[in-house]
Amino acid sequence: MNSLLGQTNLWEAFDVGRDLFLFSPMIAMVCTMLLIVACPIVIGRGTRTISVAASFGIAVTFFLAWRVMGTVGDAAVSGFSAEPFLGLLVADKLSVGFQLLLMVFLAGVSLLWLMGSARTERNAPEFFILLIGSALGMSLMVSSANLLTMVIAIEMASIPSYAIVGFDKRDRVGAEASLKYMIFGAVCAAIMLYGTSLVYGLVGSLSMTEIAAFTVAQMSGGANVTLLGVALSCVFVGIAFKISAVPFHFWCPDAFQGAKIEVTTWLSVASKAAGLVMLARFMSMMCAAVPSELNMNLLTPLAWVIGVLAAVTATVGNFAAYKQQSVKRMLAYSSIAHAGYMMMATAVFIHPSASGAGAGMSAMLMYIVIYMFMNLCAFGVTAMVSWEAGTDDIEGFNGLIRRSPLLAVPMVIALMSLIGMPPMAGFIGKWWILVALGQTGTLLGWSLVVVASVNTLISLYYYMRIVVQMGIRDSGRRPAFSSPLSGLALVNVCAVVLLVLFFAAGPFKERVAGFSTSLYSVTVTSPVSHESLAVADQEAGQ
Amino acid sequence: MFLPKKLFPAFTAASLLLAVPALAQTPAGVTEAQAPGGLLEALVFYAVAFLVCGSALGVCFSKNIVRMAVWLFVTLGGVAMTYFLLASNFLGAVQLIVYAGGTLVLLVFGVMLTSKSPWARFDVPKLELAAAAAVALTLAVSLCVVLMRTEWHSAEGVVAGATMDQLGKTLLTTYLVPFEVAGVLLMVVMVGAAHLARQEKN
Amino acid sequence: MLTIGLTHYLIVAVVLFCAGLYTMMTKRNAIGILIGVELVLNSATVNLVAFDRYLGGQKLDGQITALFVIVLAAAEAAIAVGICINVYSNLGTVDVDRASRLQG
Amino acid sequence: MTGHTYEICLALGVLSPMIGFWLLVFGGRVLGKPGAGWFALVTGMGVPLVLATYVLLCWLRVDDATRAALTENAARFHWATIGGVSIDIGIKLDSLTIAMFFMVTFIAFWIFFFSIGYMSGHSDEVDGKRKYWRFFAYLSLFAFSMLGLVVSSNLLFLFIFWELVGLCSYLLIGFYFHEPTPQYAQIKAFVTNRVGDFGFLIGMMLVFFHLKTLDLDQAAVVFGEQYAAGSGIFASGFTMFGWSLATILGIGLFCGAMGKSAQFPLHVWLPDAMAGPTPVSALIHAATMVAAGVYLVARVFRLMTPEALMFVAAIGCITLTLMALIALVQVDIKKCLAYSTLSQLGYMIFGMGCGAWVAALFHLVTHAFFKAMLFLGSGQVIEGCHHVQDMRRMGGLRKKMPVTCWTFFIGVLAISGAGIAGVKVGGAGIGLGGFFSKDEILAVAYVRSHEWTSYERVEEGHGGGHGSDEHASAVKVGASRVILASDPAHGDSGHGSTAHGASAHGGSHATGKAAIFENTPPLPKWMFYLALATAYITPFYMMRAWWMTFMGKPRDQHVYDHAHETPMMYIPLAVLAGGTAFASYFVFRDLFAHAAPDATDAAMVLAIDGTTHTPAMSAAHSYLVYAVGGSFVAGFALAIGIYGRGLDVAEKIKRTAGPLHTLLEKKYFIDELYHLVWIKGCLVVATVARFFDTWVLDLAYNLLGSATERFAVFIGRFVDVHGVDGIVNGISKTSLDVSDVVRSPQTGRIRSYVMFAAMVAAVVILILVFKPEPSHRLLIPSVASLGG
Repeated sequence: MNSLLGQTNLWEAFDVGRDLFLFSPMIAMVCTMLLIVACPIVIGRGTRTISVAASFGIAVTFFLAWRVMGTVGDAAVSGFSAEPFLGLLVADKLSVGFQLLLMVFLAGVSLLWLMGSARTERNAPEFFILLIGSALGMSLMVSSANLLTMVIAIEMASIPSYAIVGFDKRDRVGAEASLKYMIFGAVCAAIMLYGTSLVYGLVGSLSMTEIAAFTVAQMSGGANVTLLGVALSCVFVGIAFKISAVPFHFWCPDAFQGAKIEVTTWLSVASKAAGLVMLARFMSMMCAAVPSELNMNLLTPLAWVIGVLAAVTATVGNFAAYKQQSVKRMLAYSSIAHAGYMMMATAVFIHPSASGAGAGMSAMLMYIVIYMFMNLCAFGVTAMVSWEAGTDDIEGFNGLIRRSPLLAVPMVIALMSLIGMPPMAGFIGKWWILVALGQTGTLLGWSLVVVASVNTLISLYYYMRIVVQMGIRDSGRRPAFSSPLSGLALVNVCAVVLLVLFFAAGPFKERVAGFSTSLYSVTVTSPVSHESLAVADQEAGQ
Repeated sequence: MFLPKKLFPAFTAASLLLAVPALAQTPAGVTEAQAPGGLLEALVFYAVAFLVCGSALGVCFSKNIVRMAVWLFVTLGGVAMTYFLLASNFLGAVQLIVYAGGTLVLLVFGVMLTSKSPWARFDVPKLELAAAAAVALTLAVSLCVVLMRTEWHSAEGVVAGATMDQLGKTLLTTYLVPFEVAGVLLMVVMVGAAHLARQEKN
Repeated sequence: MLTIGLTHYLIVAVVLFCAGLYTMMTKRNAIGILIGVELVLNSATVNLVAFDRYLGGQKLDGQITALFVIVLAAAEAAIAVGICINVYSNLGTVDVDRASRLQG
Repeated sequence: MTGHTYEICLALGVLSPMIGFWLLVFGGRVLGKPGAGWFALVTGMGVPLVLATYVLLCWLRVDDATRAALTENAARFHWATIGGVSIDIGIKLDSLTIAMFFMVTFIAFWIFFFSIGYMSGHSDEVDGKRKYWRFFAYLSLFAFSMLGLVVSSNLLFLFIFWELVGLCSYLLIGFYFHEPTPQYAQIKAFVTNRVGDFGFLIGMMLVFFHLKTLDLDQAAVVFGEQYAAGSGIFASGFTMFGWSLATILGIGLFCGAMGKSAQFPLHVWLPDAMAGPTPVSALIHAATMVAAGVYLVARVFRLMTPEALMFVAAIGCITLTLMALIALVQVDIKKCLAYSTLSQLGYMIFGMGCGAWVAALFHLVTHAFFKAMLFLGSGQVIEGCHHVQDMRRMGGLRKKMPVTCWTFFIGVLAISGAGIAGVKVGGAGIGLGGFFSKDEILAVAYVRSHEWTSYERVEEGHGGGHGSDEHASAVKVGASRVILASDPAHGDSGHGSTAHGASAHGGSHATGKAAIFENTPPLPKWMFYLALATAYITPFYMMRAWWMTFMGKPRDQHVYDHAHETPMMYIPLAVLAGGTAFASYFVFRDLFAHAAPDATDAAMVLAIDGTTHTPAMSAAHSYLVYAVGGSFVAGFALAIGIYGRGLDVAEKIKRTAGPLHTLLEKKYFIDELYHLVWIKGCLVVATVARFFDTWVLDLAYNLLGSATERFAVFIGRFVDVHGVDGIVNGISKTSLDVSDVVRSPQTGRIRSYVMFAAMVAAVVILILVFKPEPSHRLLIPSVASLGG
């Protein structure tokens, strides 16, 4: 980015009104937080008051995101000057679409919280501020186009998350979970920052486009890229922490088990999704920096690293879920596994061969959407079961099919979807990822297809355990469940959405694919010379 | 621990003393020579580097938390001095005021609030220490090797330090967005930390 | 040796980084781990400022980034201390090795 | 009937059980005990049966041109576009679909009927009432899935229904889930099927990427074109185990069939699936779902290269032989039938592999009739004897349950291929079910193994000799042809057979087809002889089962006293016995033969319609016919000879045979082998992983003690594992062990997490820094040949 020190009137360089509009959803989130801060002073800190304020804020944010969605075209729209926020933030369909999704999910999680923990919790303002704060962080994560904003966004998303994991101060386990989450997060963030500083030294800038261009130029120029590799690895640690990729997944099961289930729901989807989208943006910028398709194999090592990591992540997640007694923990491991699947898709859109350009990207985005609904559904049911049973152990599901069919049926649908069984949307998600992997036509792609398929087979077991448990008759006849109506509505709507997404997969896919197009329209002025490319080609051929 | 414990207050004093020549060397930071060099700079640098590295190792090898905090304070002071050496006066001041004066104090509060006896020790198995040392040493060696091998893209040499004026302008123009986000972050952190640390009235 | 260059500062940063890493791995006190994190963050800032000085030209990106790092460190420390206090009041200790009920 | 009425009827037929399912789920309790069953009978199968009959009658009335037009113009609805390939929902409207649809609905209808009676006997359950409607809900869901599978025009949707069918099978096998056996069995079935589906998925993706379509018809056309042009999938140059990518495509798809149709390495689940209720065994594990694998092979037949078909034939041949041998020693009546099912499925798959497309499907239908009937008969026996399944405790039941006895006998005759060779009445041969279908498979196998070279010559000079060949063909085999010829609408148009279809089909695919035809090697002779020999074994074990159950003297007076039969249950038996007797004369053979030409684009289809025979071959077939036709006599005689006077002779033989008997009784130790491979193999991996883990992580904690302890635990577990048997235990235990390994870093101590992560980071950085060459030379070349 250009330093604007020499300019006399900085504000003439960009259209402030337009930029404020483009980023209005985030501004709305900030205003919501301020509103919630003001509420206790002006009206009162009752849960009802606060939740009304929060829902109002969420609705406004959703509405604004909807409006912005209509105006951003296919191309990445930048804010403030020719470059978005001077290259710090971008607003494109991807980021705005993610914000829309996030608001839907936020509403679902808030509803869950109001049904559950809110009944004994008196600190609604704090909870909502932290929740919306982390949502803001996630929105920033998907919009950032600069390593500095990326770091700040990750912190913005993480720090409130640490606090809400241990939000209930009477909860020993929650305290322990938040401690572990915080320590692991702080360590990863510190390492990421160290990497960032090295990147700055090498590239002379933190703009992702420039980093990408520099990387590609170095690689094609045959320069020694060791330090760049080290630096980017360190940066990747921070991202991997958010995605909970192996071996940076350790926090995930502990924090998810210890947190209140609403919080687990929130983190298991939103924070991972944001991390994945961020990774996706980074990777697509890399792709965009490679000037011609022929040289895509420059990035092959990168794809292999991410691919192998993804494969390991999926496998570890699935295997570790096996012996879990706590359903929450089992779902935490399953979320690691699913992050692995999504990372696989990220690994391959580094190969935008003519037909498959953006296939991995849109597959991943679709999977995120589907994953959001299936996790909301599964966690919602688990939440209601655990409130009723007083434990989140799998035994709580005993005989659920008789005790509350309206909980059991959505759960079965969600689990089937998580497995990837056909009539649910999860199948479509997996199928599209497999297609994207296969379309690359590379050894990597096909190996990942095999790994993903085998993993689906493995995952069958532990998901089925819940199903079996629900069918098993209880020895003592326990009474029927009395779940809150809104909760039943929530999970059943999610289940229906899972079915609908399956049957309406065509339009759904087209819509999502639109989100990803903007990424590929980013053009990067690359300093790569043609001679160096020729060298790289020769070497790749050898 | 390779430094005698008794010496650490002395090191603290030395750090403050060393800050003086550092400050003197770059009075306002504007009119600095293109290639500062010479023996004086080298000497000051090595003193500061020794201070920083030594106190960082002191943090490593201290067994109790209070000592660690004190060593950290020395380290932070030393880092501030490196900033002065690098002609980043504003940053050095921020480091001293915010980091040493704020963050560290926060940590010390944490220490005081969370230990029955601040001198309590938690022993760690020897083998684990060895493993950690191995990892750290491996990283240190590899990083040093690679850093020394690397050719940096622009070797323009040393440039003039920035004025606070420039810093302030950049911060509030180019970096306005992160600046605001940091503000929001601090607000959220304030709410969260207050919630976590507050005594619940039952 | 006597001409102080970029690499000298970077090596100081490496020492800080590794010392921090070692601290994070070996301290059982949660706050001790945080102190290790602070060391690593400091190494990042030293790097940034040194790069800014030697390679940055007229740009101030490095220093600004370092400023943000300091802010982030403060924010993180604040919430971390809050969490530590919370843990302390629940578990009676901030020994991270004893906070191991969640496992497997 | 014009326009899209066919599709609408079929679609309604598919949807009706679905609606029934939902109504049962929400209203099953209200409907109560017999009500839910009757409701399921009407919505689940009654409506589809009526529609199927209507469609079938209409279809029979129209001529070939109309049929072709109907197939061509069948409605398609766009569902989604993936990677530039449009995927449509649609109904595959052709003779095969209609015949299968009718077969499934007809048989399922009577099995539903039977179930109403069968399940009402299970009133001793605590909540039997709820179970009752749940059972019918599952059955309806199954009906929906199976019918959906049959009508799907698209590989993806076929796969979706395929999975649904597997899910229903899972639910129904484990219907008595409070007992341990069904639970294991259901998981075993599910997992084994998923192993097969894994291959299916790979095959499907190859179709998708290389043929750029998932539509069954289009895929076949593209496949043929690519073959002719040597492009696309034939140009990849990728090989694995010496198979080209095109062959792998076929084998991958066949893997799915191997799972569902329980072919040799994946057959282990089917015998265990007998833990489910008997009507389920009859419907799913004998008549319909297991046949879906054969149906799939038939549908993707045109995507199979000769090598792939040879693989199919080999698997089928191995299955049919080995499973028949196991059936010899089974004493559980349902297990005996299960192994006989496996053997017969082997015949079908073998037939497919040989190219006996028509005959294999024909056998599928006849087998569905008689095996459903046999299973229902066994269900009647089991129900009547209060859940005694051991045939050694039965005997003499013919007096207590005469209808069951004699319908069962018809089934035995049918599966044994009983008929009167060489005699025709009114132009039709005399025989039951398997008499025609199995012998046709054998005849094709004979041609493929012994006369293949001469067959090629005949094919070239086909032109005029049509009529005379027809008359000169083998008498018995001719029987089915006569039915064909009796319908003037398609007596002549060459649709009935082989590679001739190509000439009728037009020139464009002919080259490709002919070339493949030339490349098709003769079948190894051993395959034919094994299949022939098994034809002698089948009657023996079936007669043995029948005799042990119904004839002789009661061996367990208690069981005998309780035995009874109920009309609710024997009416379906009688109906299906009628079906068994006449299925082979009915339109099925005709319809399959009509569908066959479509399947000749890429590979060859053989059907014994006379048109392919030289007089010399016909003569050879005549001997064959007598050889096979006599098999049932020999088998029956031997069985009655041994079991005619109780079990003494059998015991003696058993003692003499010793190890051989054990080998068969233990099912060749295949389960044990799986167990061994899984457990041992994975344990080795786990050991290595754990050793690493122990070495790296726990070194810090306490080196020797911990390691020793872990080692001891390991040894203990290792020994323990050997005490447990069964593949499911094996897999799950292994997985649990692996689970332990991957979770072992999750110690709960945050410091160890940090250390672990830092170690990984350190190793990565170490590699980055000290690797021998700069990373840009470490480029891994992309294997472009793998994908499209």
